[in-house]
Amino acid sequence: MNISRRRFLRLLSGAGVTISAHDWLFPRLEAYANERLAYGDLRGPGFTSFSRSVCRDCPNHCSLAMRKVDELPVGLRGTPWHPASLGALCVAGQSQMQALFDPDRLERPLQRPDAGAAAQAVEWDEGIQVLDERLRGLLSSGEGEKIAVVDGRTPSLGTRLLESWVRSIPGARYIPLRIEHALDRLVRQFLGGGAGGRLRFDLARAGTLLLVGSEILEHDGSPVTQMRTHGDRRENPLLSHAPTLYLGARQSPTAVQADYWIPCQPGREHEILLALAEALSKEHPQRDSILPEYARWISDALDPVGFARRYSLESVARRNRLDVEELEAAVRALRRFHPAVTLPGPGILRRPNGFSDAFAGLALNLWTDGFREEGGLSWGRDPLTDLTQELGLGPPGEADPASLSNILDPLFEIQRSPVDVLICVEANLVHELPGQDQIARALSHIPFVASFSTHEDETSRLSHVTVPTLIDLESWDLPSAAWGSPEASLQVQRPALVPVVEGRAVEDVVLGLASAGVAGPGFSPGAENWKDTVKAAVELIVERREGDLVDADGRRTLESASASAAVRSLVSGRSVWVAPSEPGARAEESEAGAEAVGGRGVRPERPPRLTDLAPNQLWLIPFDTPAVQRGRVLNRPMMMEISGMTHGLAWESWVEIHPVDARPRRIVTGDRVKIRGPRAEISTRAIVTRGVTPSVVAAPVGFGHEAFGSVAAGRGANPLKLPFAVLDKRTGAPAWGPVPVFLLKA
Amino acid sequence: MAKELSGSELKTRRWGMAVDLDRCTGCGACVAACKVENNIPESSPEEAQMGRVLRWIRVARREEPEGDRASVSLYPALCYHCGNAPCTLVCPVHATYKGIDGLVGQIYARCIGCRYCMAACPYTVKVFNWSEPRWQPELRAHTNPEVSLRYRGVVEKCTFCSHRLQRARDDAAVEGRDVREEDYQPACVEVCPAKALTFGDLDDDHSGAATARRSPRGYQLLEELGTDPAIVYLNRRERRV
Amino acid sequence: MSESRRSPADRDEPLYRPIEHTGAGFYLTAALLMAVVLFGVYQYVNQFRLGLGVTGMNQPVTWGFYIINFVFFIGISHAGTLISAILRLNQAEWRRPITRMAEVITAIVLLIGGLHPLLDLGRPDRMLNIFKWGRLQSPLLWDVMCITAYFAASTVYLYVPMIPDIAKLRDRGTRPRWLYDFLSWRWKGTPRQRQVLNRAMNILMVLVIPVAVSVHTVISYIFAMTLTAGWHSTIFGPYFVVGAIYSGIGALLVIMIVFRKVYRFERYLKLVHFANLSKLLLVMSIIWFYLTFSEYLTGFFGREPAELAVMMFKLSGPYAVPFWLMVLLNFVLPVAILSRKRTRTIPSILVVSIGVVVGMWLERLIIVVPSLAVPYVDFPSHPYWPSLTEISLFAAAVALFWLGFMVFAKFFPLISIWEIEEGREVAIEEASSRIAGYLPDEPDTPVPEGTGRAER
Amino acid sequence: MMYRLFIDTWAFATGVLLFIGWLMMVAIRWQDAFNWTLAISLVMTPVYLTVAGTLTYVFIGLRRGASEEETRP
Repeated sequence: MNISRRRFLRLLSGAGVTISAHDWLFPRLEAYANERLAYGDLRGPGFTSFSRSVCRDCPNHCSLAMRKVDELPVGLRGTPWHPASLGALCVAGQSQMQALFDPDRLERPLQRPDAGAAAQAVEWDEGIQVLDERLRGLLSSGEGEKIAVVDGRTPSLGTRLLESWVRSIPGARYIPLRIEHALDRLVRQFLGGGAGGRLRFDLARAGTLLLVGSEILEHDGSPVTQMRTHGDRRENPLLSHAPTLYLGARQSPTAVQADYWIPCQPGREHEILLALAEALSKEHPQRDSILPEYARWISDALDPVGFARRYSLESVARRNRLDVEELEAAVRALRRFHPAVTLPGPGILRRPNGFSDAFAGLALNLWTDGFREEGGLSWGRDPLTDLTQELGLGPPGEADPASLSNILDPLFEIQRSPVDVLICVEANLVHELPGQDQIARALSHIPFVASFSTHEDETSRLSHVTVPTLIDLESWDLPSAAWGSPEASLQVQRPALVPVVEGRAVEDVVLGLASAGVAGPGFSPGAENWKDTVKAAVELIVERREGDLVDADGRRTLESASASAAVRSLVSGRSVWVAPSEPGARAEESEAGAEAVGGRGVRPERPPRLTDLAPNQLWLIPFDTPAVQRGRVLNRPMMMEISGMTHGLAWESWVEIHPVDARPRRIVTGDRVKIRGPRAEISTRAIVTRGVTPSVVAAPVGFGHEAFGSVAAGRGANPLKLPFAVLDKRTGAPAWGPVPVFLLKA
Repeated sequence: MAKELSGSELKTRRWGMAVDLDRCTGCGACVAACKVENNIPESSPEEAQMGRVLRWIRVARREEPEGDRASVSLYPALCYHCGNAPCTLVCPVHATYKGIDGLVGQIYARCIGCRYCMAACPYTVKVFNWSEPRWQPELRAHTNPEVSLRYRGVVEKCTFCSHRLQRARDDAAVEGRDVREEDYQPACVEVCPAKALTFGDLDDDHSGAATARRSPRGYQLLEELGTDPAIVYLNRRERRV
Repeated sequence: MSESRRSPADRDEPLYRPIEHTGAGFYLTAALLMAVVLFGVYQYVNQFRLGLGVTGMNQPVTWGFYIINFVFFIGISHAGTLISAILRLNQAEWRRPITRMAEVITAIVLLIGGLHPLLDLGRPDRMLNIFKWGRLQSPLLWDVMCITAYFAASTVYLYVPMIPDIAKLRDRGTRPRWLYDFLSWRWKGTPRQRQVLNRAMNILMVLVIPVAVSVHTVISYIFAMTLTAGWHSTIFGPYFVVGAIYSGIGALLVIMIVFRKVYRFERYLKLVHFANLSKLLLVMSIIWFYLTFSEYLTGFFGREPAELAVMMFKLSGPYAVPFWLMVLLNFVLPVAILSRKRTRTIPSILVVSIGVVVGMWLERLIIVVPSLAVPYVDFPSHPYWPSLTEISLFAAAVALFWLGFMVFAKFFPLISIWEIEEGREVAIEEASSRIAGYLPDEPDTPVPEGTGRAER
Repeated sequence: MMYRLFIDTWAFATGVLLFIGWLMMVAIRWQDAFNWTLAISLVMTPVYLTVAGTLTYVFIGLRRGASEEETRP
């Protein structure tokens, strides 16, 4: 056969096309085929997949695995790779799905002409525009100090971004609303430690463990880890006979687990602690040098002798209705089982004089060096510190504990606001701070309030613009705690599913504002949008993994030499104690009480005496429990059912009272009771139990939402209505305090 | 590759649990896990008022008064899968029965809702669907497909997550081996932060559950009734200083 | 005397009157009762749609009104057959005007009581599973068996002695003819037929008594077979049977007094009948108290914590009021009133017997609920209050009972006529001869060989 | 029509007996408390038989009695 040129060329070109196709087309076809056929076969009906994210309800930041069947999320589980949780997950973490699919979630920003008015939903850009204008105005006029941002979230790269954005604006205030910060700061002041670091108590190394207002098994730091270490401690043959003592007015689950519960009248913990310290210090070399420090600071019994008399076991036991044998037993235990350590927890700061208790608690540690030497006390350096710098977010600043009260106090006294713009980021001030109505009134005096929140909560109702935020399962972030811990692991929070609500992360809003020029000079984030920022951060960490994650020098051992110096530094400076006015006080009286917060009429710090109680009056002690989390998780039906479970309650709040107080009032478990405090009256169910000390009414904090979704709203009562709005100036802790109340059957 | 076995060829076991009261802090994580895993519907506040909250596992609180104080203990209470189960004796339609490996099963599709088993259970762990189950509208679609949804008028209770056991048995059968202990764990055990729950085969002397059962601290709830519960509690060590 | 001169037919005229003449009062009452029943039906349909959530039952208290009423009604049912059978067996002559009513009560109440477990079902639509998957091991199935048997036996036992009366109605030509025609089975009263009837009745009497006893024993077993504190007790069988007979007699007395008034049976139901029955009531009351006492004493003396908790819950706890009310109505009142001849008047008997019926209902309540409300383990207990559904269904059941009784009275005589006649004709001689048989023989008569069995 | 009751009686009795039989079969199939089933059914069966028997006896007896009455002169 003969081939014509034309035909030859055709063949040639055909061959060329085929060859080129072989390189370019076939791989794609193959890939497509794989995608379509092979992979398609693989994921038949019922195909189960897991996508991971991080729960940030508590600082433990357990990592979650969302189980999906046919791409449909069907539940959350812990991941066994997480160093702290090892596959476990607490109640709140498991209920996140319900928050995710809550029909009441905000989808678009809400705007109000003025606080308290009816809100109308606006477009995203509109909502942010309002914020933009406000801030821009203040920036242009150089009044940065009129901006304040309250951040209620657990620490993460996101909070750091927000922080550095705020700090970049000269004078603007960034206020983290977290009690752990206060405690860390206090401890740091006393025991030293790196800035932005976090102190960790390794229970597994403690001999005697004396818990003061510290619910380690519930919500101090990381419940999951603490529970584990506690359990292991019980198994540890060396420590299996070492006791755990719990000092407090209520037998919390932690106290239930403790071997010994020393019930004491609320606000008198420090007395008992000092008594123990006194008893222990008998043979201590530094006794004479240190005791005067206490004496001076406690501001009575100036001479060591008087101190010794006042804080002898006998007198303290008498004042607290305890057997002296009990205290002696405690002393014996502290002497015998070394190393002994005292844990002053956040709970102890929830009081106007909580500082003194915490201080006294720490004071005991002076005699417990062994614990430190064994590495039981360690200082976790927070890698975010360096990381944020490398990301161009600048160094983290030290939050001023008094700043929030500095803002609120003037509002209580003279209704003139020190700030023009208050931005609350997932911080429901009205619900979580004591003196609800006071706070609400205070907010109403601020010219412009903006709130970032998933639901329309009490604070958003009083804010001019409310911006929706994302649930942890939908958003990007880099939580700090987990990989700040010595047993480190890189953990990235990322969307576990397509966002249920089309929304924006807080950080994206911030970056948007920044890129629009609403930011200080120093602020230069790596990327335009939040997702890329997180990714950049992750890359950085992976680069410097060794340097960061195994922080050898991060741990600091503490020098007892610095102790007395620390005492001195603590003693100088003044904190606030407002004496609760007489019950049934009229409005103006309570105003007067509130004014005291501003600094006028301040009394020397002193725990409330039992004589402060009028006849048949009781101490109300609001307590914080992880199944309620100050109301932050109550928009999930599961939490509503589980929170009161051990008392056989669901969808309800309660108060715990002792039979001694219940009998004369003819109250039995399940009755409705009224609690009348100096400021307000609440009604809830009573649980008669011997798990509290006599003359105490213990109430969980967080119920009684007025907004925050249909599930949470109007269930139970909020005990924080009763106390005055007191924010401890030294610790910045909202002082729930023991409040004298009347209890009667409804 | 061993040859495939049929379900009946697998070694029969007696699955049981040990609850260490020294570790249990009553945090309720097990309750939450159970609710999610087994599609237990939500309750309305009104139902809660009447005491109709559906729970397969709950955290009970016991107080023994000691003068002014009480020694409080918190412990998870769930179906005890009794070796000699009173509920299975009285069921008129064979809806609750002793299933594979001594698990007490419940056939929702057959239960006529006479609630005799609830009355007969000395541990009050069975619950009844008083009305149509309810979920958040969106969450209804996100229930666990491995566990059937129950409807109004039937009794239900903890099954030790028998669907997990079923899967473990299938895998084992395919691979031609017996079910290993690590293959199968109920959701509550898996999630417990304090590791207070140990799950295993009570017949196998080396399993955690069996050893716990032998320990001097171990006791069974209402042992005197002779129901032989498969769950053993480890009493708290008395270590008063 | 004037009686004897009149012909037998019209002598018992008053007994036919309710069947042949129907007044407006009847329709009025029937309509009223019907309304109550219909409301109950409506409520049940509601429950069927929405589930048992419409009742007041809750987590520990999983059995409520329905089971209580079930036990209560079945208890009432012992009125009839058992009593009439016993009386017939030992030939108590005063039984004649009573037996029929008693048997009717049984038949009707059994029907109603038997329905209650179905009301209690969470899934009535799956009721047939009992037939498909039933397990005879379950005491519930024992109930099904016993109650069916008892119902069968007692209806037969009601029907067979009624045949002669039906025949009479047939002969009078009362409408509907076909019914009496069909049911009377060509009864002519020939000696052969009488003999057959008597023999059948004797067999049935002997059969019915053990069945009746078994029924309530088995119902008590529903509770006693569980391990629940307060239920798990051996005395429950006899305790329930006694209670059943007790409440049965109470109900019978109420019915008798009411219909005596309505249908003017004063000439048939005389004070002596009530006196005798109320003596029986008194005896039962004492036996009941004896059993209650021993039941509680054993529980109390043992100091078994769970038992004690339940008991305290009844004696001094939330159920103290019903408990002591029960003691008052079931023991104090009957003994106080019935033990004295002077107070044994018809009105007071009515009061007492109503009290007994109420008291026995309370007893069922006290047996069923507290044991559930106080479980072994510490479980948050919730108070049990019946909802409107449960209450209205109870009302409907009671109404249905009265309605049923009225309707029966419209078709068949409430007092067995032929037995009355038989009484008039043969009973006196028979009785006197029997009594003569009891007396010691004259010294001169030779000792009779064989057994001195009284002739019938 | 006359035999209606007669038939019903036996239908009822045999129905119950069949039911008991079926339950025994179920018990065997499920290997579930056969001994109980046997015991209970042994108690119940005669009861139904006696009831049905008596009723039959009555029906037949009465009819016989009636007819013999008619044959009499």
